[in-house]
Amino acid sequence: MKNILNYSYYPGCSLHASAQEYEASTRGLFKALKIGLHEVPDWFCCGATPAHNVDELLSLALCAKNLSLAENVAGDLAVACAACFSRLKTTQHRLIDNDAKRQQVEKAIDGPVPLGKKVKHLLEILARDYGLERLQSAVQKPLAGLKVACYYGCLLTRPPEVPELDDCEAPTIMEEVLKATGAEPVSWSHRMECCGANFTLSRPGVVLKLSGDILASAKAAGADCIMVACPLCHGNLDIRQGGIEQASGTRFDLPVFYITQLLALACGVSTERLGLESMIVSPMPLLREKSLL
Amino acid sequence: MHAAHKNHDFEPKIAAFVCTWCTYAGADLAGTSRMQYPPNVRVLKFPCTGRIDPVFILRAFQKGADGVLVSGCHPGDCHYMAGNFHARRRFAAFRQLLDFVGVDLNRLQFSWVSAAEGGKWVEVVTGLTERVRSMGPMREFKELELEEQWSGKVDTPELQEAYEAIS
Amino acid sequence: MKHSKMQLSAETMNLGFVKKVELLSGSSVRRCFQCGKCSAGCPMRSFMEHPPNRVVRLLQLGQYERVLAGRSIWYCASCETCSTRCPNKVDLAAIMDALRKLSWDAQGPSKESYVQLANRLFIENIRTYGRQYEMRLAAVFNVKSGQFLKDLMLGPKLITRGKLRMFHQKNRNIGEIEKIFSRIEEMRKNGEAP
Amino acid sequence: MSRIGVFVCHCGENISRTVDVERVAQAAARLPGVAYATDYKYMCSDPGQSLLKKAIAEHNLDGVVVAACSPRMHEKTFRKAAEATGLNPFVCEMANIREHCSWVHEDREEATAKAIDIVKLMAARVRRNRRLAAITVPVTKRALVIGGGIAGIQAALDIADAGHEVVLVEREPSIGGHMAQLSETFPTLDCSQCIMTPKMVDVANHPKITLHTYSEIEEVGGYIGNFQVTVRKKARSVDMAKCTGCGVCMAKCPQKKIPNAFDKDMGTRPAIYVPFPQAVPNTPVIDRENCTYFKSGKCGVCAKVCGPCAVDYTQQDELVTEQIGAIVVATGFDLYSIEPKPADSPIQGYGEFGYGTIPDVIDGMTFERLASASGPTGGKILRPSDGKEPKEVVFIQCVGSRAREKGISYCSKICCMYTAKHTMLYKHKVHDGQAYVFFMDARTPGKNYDEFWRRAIEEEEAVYIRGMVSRLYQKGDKVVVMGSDISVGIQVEIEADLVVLATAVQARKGADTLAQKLGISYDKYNFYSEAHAKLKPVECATAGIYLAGACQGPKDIPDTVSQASAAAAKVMTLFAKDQLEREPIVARVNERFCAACFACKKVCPYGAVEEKEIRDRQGNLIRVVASVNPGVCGGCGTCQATCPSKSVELDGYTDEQVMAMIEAL
Ligand SMILES: Cc1cc2nc3c(=O)[nH]c(=O)nc-3n(C[C@H](O)[C@H](O)[C@H](O)COP(=O)(O)OP(=O)(O)OC[C@H]3O[C@@H](n4cnc5c(N)ncnc54)[C@H](O)[C@@H]3O)c2cc1C
Ligand SMILES: Cc1cc2nc3c(=O)[nH]c(=O)nc-3n(C[C@H](O)[C@H](O)[C@H](O)COP(=O)(O)OP(=O)(O)OC[C@H]3O[C@@H](n4cnc5c(N)ncnc54)[C@H](O)[C@@H]3O)c2cc1C
Ligand code: SF4
Ligand code: SF4
Ligand code: SF4
Ligand code: SF4
Ligand code: SF4
Ligand code: SF4
Ligand code: SF4
Ligand code: SF4
Repeated sequence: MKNILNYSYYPGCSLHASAQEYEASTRGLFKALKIGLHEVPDWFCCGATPAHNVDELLSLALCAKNLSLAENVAGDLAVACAACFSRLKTTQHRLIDNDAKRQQVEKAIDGPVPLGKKVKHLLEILARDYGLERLQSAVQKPLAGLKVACYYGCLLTRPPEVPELDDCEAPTIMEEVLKATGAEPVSWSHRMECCGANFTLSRPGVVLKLSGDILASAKAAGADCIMVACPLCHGNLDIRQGGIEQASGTRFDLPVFYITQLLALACGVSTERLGLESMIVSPMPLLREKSLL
Repeated sequence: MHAAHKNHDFEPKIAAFVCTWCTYAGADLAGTSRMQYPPNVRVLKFPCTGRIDPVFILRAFQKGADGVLVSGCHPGDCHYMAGNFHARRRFAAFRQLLDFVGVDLNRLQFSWVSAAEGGKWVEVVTGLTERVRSMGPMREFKELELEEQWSGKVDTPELQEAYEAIS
Repeated sequence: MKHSKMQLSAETMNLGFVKKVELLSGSSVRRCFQCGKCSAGCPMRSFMEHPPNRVVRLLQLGQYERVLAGRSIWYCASCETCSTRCPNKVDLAAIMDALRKLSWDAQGPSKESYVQLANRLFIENIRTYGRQYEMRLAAVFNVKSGQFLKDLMLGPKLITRGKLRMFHQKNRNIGEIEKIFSRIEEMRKNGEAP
Repeated sequence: MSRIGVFVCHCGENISRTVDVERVAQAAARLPGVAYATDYKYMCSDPGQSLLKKAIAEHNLDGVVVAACSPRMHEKTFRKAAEATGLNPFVCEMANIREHCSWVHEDREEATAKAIDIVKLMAARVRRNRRLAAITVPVTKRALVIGGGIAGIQAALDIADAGHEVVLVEREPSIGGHMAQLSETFPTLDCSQCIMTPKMVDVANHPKITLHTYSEIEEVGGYIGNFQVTVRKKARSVDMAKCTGCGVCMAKCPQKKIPNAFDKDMGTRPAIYVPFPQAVPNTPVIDRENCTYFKSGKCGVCAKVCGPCAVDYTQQDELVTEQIGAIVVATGFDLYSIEPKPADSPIQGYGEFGYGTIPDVIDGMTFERLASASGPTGGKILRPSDGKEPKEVVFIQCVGSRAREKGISYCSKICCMYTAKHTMLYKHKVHDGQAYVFFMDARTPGKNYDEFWRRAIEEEEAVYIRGMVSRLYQKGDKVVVMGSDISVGIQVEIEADLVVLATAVQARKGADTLAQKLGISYDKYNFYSEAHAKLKPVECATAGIYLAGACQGPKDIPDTVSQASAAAAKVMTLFAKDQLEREPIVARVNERFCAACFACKKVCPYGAVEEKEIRDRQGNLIRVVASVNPGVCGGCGTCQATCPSKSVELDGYTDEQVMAMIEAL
C-alpha cells in the first residue's frame, strides 16, 4: 500500500482566528504523520449556520463555490471544522438528486457544482484513511492516565444521511482515535448534546445553560478534560467556561483540547506547535500533573 | 333520468369488455337501481380484464364498434389478485400501438368500475357514448384490412415491445 | 392572538403558506403525528414558546402567523436532533430554516431581534470580507444591539491569546462573492429562485 | 352447436314493458344456428323451466340461450335445468336483457334493438361453446399445521377433534410459542401457563395429532387436497421413544452456563435441555453448538447417567414425507429489536435508547419473564443490572411501530394493551412503586379493553404521559428518560430504575422463505397475505392453505384463537367432501404450439403454470412446455392474453368464442 496521503484542505474561518491552535496542531500533526495538506487558495466562508438559517440558496451557493475552488487542488477535501464539514456535505447531499435546486445554485455561482469531490472531516482521515493501527504506532508519548470526555456535538453525526461519519446515536470514532493515543475515554451522557454554538453572539445566556450542562456531565463522569473536533464547540466550552462557572457557581476547570492537539502531543510534536497557550482554560497544570509535558 | 329521446344523426356502437366480478356486477347494479343510460353499449363479459387480449379491441373496431370500453376491478381489488394489474400494463403498451396505427385514443376508454358503482358505470358509458357520437363514425379503421397483421402474431416490433413490457 | 380561539375554516387555514414551507424544506408537514419526540430532545425547548411539535401542528392547521409571531423559530439551534430522531422523518430543522427564511423575507415579523441581527451581520461580513471577521462581528453586534458591556471581559482575553484579530483577512477573489450575492438577488427578482 | 334454442323471458312486465319480447324471439329464430325460439312470462318459474326442458327434448337442442336477467341471478338455475335433460350445462348461457337493457332504457325501439343484439352475441358465443366436464380432485383428509404457538395448537385441536388427522410441525424443541412465555394475560389477567399448558398436553395426547417438534418444513409440492410435504426432523440427540423425561441428564450436564433464550437470557440452562419445565414434549435436546461432547469429543455425561439409554450422539436429521390435504400456517411473529441495524438496512433503529448498552432498558417480553411466577426471578420484579426492585419504572410504547422511517409503519396492535397490563402487574407486585407510560394513542378497541386501560390509570395509578421519548441515558444507577408531555407542551425528565420498551411485532425472520416454499404471498413486511381483507381473512389466495395467528399480522390471543378456529373450520369444510368439484373454467396449453417462453408462468397469479417435460418412449427429453395444473388454476385468463403464440386457452372464454361475439357486434 502506498502510504502517501494528500488532501486539499479547507480550514474555515475560525481556524484562521479564534481557533488558531486547532490550525497549528493540525498542521503539526499532519506533518508528523506525513499527510499532505494543501490549502484551497482563496476559499470563502461556508456561511455556517446563519446563512442556512435564513437563506438556503445562499448557503448552498457559498459551499458550492468553495467546492469548486477545491476542485483545483488534488485530493479529497479535508475539513477541520464540524460546521463547515456539515455545510459542505449538506450541499452535496441536497443537490445530488435535486436538479432544480442544483441548476439554481449553478446559476448563482456561474459554474458547475462538483458533487463528486469527497469531503472528509479530519477525524475520518485519521481514523479511516490513515488508520487506527498506524496512528497507534505513530504515538511516541502515550497519554496514559488522561481521562478524556470526547465531545461530538451536533453536526459530526447528525442528521445521519449527511455526515455519514459514524452511527448517529452511538458513534465511537472519536473514542477510537483517542484510544490510539493511550488516553482513556470516559463514558458520559452529553457527548452529543448541543452546545448552543449558534447563539454565541446573540444569546450568550443560551450557551451558558447548554454548555454548562455539557461541562457538568463531563465533570461528573470523571473526565480530566474534554476533546472536541470543532472550533465552535471549543469556543463555547473553553472560552465561555469562566462565564459558565461564574453563572452556575461551579468550578469545572476542564481544559478543552482539539483532537489534533492531543494526537500531536502523543505523536511527539513539539509543544510549541500545539497552541496550548492560546487555550483560555490552561491545560498546563493538568498536563504537568499527568507528566505529559 | 336519461334525457327525452332525441334523434341523433349518428348512433355509435360501443363495445364494452368487462370483468365479471366487478364491472359486470356494477352494470347489473345500475339495472337494479333503474338508472338510465344510452343504449349504445354491448357488453362482453370476461372472467377478468387480464383475459382481454388487445387484439379483441382491434377486432372490435374492425367489426363495427365506434368506441371500446375496457373496465374491471379497481387496482388491488382483482378477484384473481393480479389479473387487472397485468391487464393495465398490457394496455399501457397497447395504447401506444393504437396511436401508432392511427386510432384516435379518445375512442378507447379504460376504467375501473366496482360491483358497487352502478352510478359510475352509467357515467362512464354515457360519457364515452357522447364523446364517440361527437367524433362521428369510425371509418378509417374499418376500411383498413389489417386483419393479417392483427391476428396476434408477433411480427411487428411494436407488438413485440408491448408483449415484452408485460412480464 | 396568543390566546385567541383558532377559528378554522378553509379560508383561515393558510395551506398555501404551508406548501411553501414544504417546498423550501423538502419535508412534509402532514407526516407528523404529534408524537412529541422532537420536543422531548430539543435542547432549546425551554427558550421557545412553542415546542417544535407544536410548530409543526400549527403549520398543519395553516396557522403560520402564530408561529412567525413567536420567537421559537429563532431559538432553534439547528442541532438536527429532532430531524434525526423523528420517526417519520419530518425534517424539522429544515422546516425551521424555511420558516426563518419566510419570516426574514417578510422583514421578520418575529420578536427575536438579536438572533436576526447576528445573522444579518454574519452574512454582511461574508459579503464584505469573504470570510468571517470575528472582531467586527462582535463589535458591531454590541454597538447595534446596545449591549456595549456584554462580553467586555472576554475581548481583551481573546486578544491577548491571539484569538481576535484586529485586522481582517480578505480574499483576493473577493469580487466573486459579491457576484454570487447579486446573482441570487437577480434570480429572486426574476422569480427564478425562492 | 348448431341447434340452439332461445328462450326470451318477460320477467312479468320487467322486461316486456320496454322490450318487445316477441320481436326478440322472432329475430332470434332467424339467427344462424338457432333451431328454436320462443318467449315466456316467467322463465325461472317451474313451468318456465319445464318449458325449457321440454323444448330441448322435443327439438333436439344442443345449445341454449336464455334471454332474461343477469347470469349472476339465474345462470345456475338454467344450467341445472338443461343438465337435467342430459345436456352439458356449459352449453347453456344467459343473455342479460333485464339489468343491462329493459331496466336501463325507456325507448322501446332502442331497447328492443339492443336486446336483439344481446341475444345475437350470446347465440354466436353458444355456437362455439364446448362441452366441459366439471373438474374433480380427490381430497386427502389430513391437515398440516405449521407452528405450535397458540394459533397452531388451537387449529390442530379443532381439526383433530373433528376426527381428521393432523400433523403439527414446530421448529423449537417444544410447542407453546410466545404465549408460553407470558405471565398473565389481558384483558382478564389470567395466568398464561395455566390456560396454555393443558392445551399443550392435549396436543401431545391427541390420538389424531402427529407432533413433529424441533422440525422444519423442507419442501412442499402438490395442490389443494393433494399436497406432499417433506418435514426435516432435526437431530435431537435424544431418542424420543426411550426418554422418560426424568431430567437426570439436565441436572448432571456440566455445561450449565448457557443463556436461556426462553427467559430472554436472564437465566441459564444446560447443553442438554428442555426450553421450560412444562415443555411438550418433555424430551430434552442437545444443543450441539454448546455441548462439550460435540465440540471436543469429551464429556458424554448425559449418556452415562441416562437410565433408559436415550441419549444418542449419532442421531441424524430425518426427512419424513407426509400426504396432506390442507395446510394451516401459524408461524407467529418476532419482536423488533432495537439493536443497531446494519448499514444497508432501510431502517435505522433506536440508538438513542441505548443499543442494549444500558442493562436496565429491557423489552416487553423480558418484563413478562420477570413477572412470570415460573420466570428467572420467580415472579419478583427485579431489574437486570443489580437485582434490585425498581421503584420508578418507565414504559415506552410504539418503539419501532408506527415509525415509518426508524422502524415499521404499522401499529403493532398488542403493545398498548400489554403495557397497561405491565403497569398493573408491576403495581400488584411493587405496591410502593410508580409506573409511567409514554404513549401517543391508546389503541384499545376490544371487548373490555378500554376499561382495562382505564383501570390501569384510575385504579392502579399508572401515570400516562402523552408524548414520546427522545433519549435514554445512564446516570449513576438510574436511567434518565428525556421525554415530553405534548398536552402540557413541556419536557419531562424521569430518573427511572427500569425502562421497558414496547417493541414492535414483526414478521418472523425467514417468513418469506417459508412462503416461497408454500407458494403463498406476503406483504412488504413479510406478513402472510390473506385472500381478501374482509371476506376471506383466513384463506390464502393459494387454494388449500389457510392462515392463523400473528403470522398474518399483529394479533393478541383472542384474535389469534378466533382466527385459528376459523382456519380449522375452513379445513373441515374442505374435508367434508371426498372430491373437490369446481367450475371447469381453467386454462389448457396446446403443447404442440407452446414455444416454451413461459410468459404465462410469469403472469399467472396462482402459480398454476408448470414446466412440463416431454419425453419420447426411450425417456429422452424432447422439449419442455408449459402445463396448467387444473387444480390450481383460478381461471382468470391472464395467461391466454399474454401468450405470444396463443398456445394456451381458457375454457369457456376461448379466442374463438370471444371473436364470434365480436363478429356479431
Ligand atoms: C410482551 C408481550 C405480551 C403479550 N401479552 C399478551 C396478553 O396479555 N394477552 C394477549 O391476548 N396477547 C398477548 N400477547 C400477544 C400474544 O403473544 C400473541 O397473540 C400470540 O402469541 C400469537 O400466537 P401465534 O401462535 O400466532 O404465534 P407464536 O406465539 O409466535 O407461535 C408461533 C410458533 O410457530 C413456531 N414457528 C415459527 N416459524 C416456524 C417454522 N418455520 N416452522 C415451524 N414452526 C415455526 C414458533 O416456534 C412458535 O412456536 C403478548 C405479546 C407480547 C410480545
Ligand atoms: C358507519 C359504519 C361504517 C362501517 N364501515 C366499515 C368498514 O369500512 N369496514 C369494515 O370492515 N367494517 C365497517 N363497519 C363495521 C361492519 O358494519 C360490521 O363489522 C358488520 O356489519 C358486522 O356484521 P354482523 O353480521 O355481525 O352484524 P349486522 O350487520 O348488524 O347483522 C346482524 C343481522 O342480524 C339481524 N338480527 C338482529 N337480531 C335478530 C334476531 N333476533 N333474529 C333474527 N335476526 C336478527 C339484523 O337484522 C341483521 O341483519 C362499519 C360500521 C358502521 C356502523
Ligand atoms: S376482480 Fe380482477 S379479476 Fe376479477 S374480474 Fe375484476 S379485474 Fe377481473
Ligand atoms: S418527532 Fe416528528 S412526528 Fe413526532 S412530533 Fe416531532 S415532527 Fe412530529
Ligand atoms: S434543530 Fe432546532 S428544533 Fe430541532 S432539536 Fe435542534 S434546536 Fe430543537
Ligand atoms: S434423556 Fe435420559 S436422562 Fe435425559 S430426560 Fe430423557 S430419560 Fe432422562
Ligand atoms: S455431552 Fe453435552 S449435553 Fe451431555 S452432559 Fe456433556 S455437555 Fe452436557
Ligand atoms: S398497539 Fe399501541 S403501543 Fe403498540 S404500536 Fe399500536 S399504538 Fe403503539
Ligand atoms: S406463454 Fe404460451 S408459448 Fe409461452 S410457455 Fe406459456 S403457453 Fe407456452
Ligand atoms: S387462467 Fe389464470 S390462473 Fe389459470 S393458468 Fe392461466 S393465468 Fe394461471
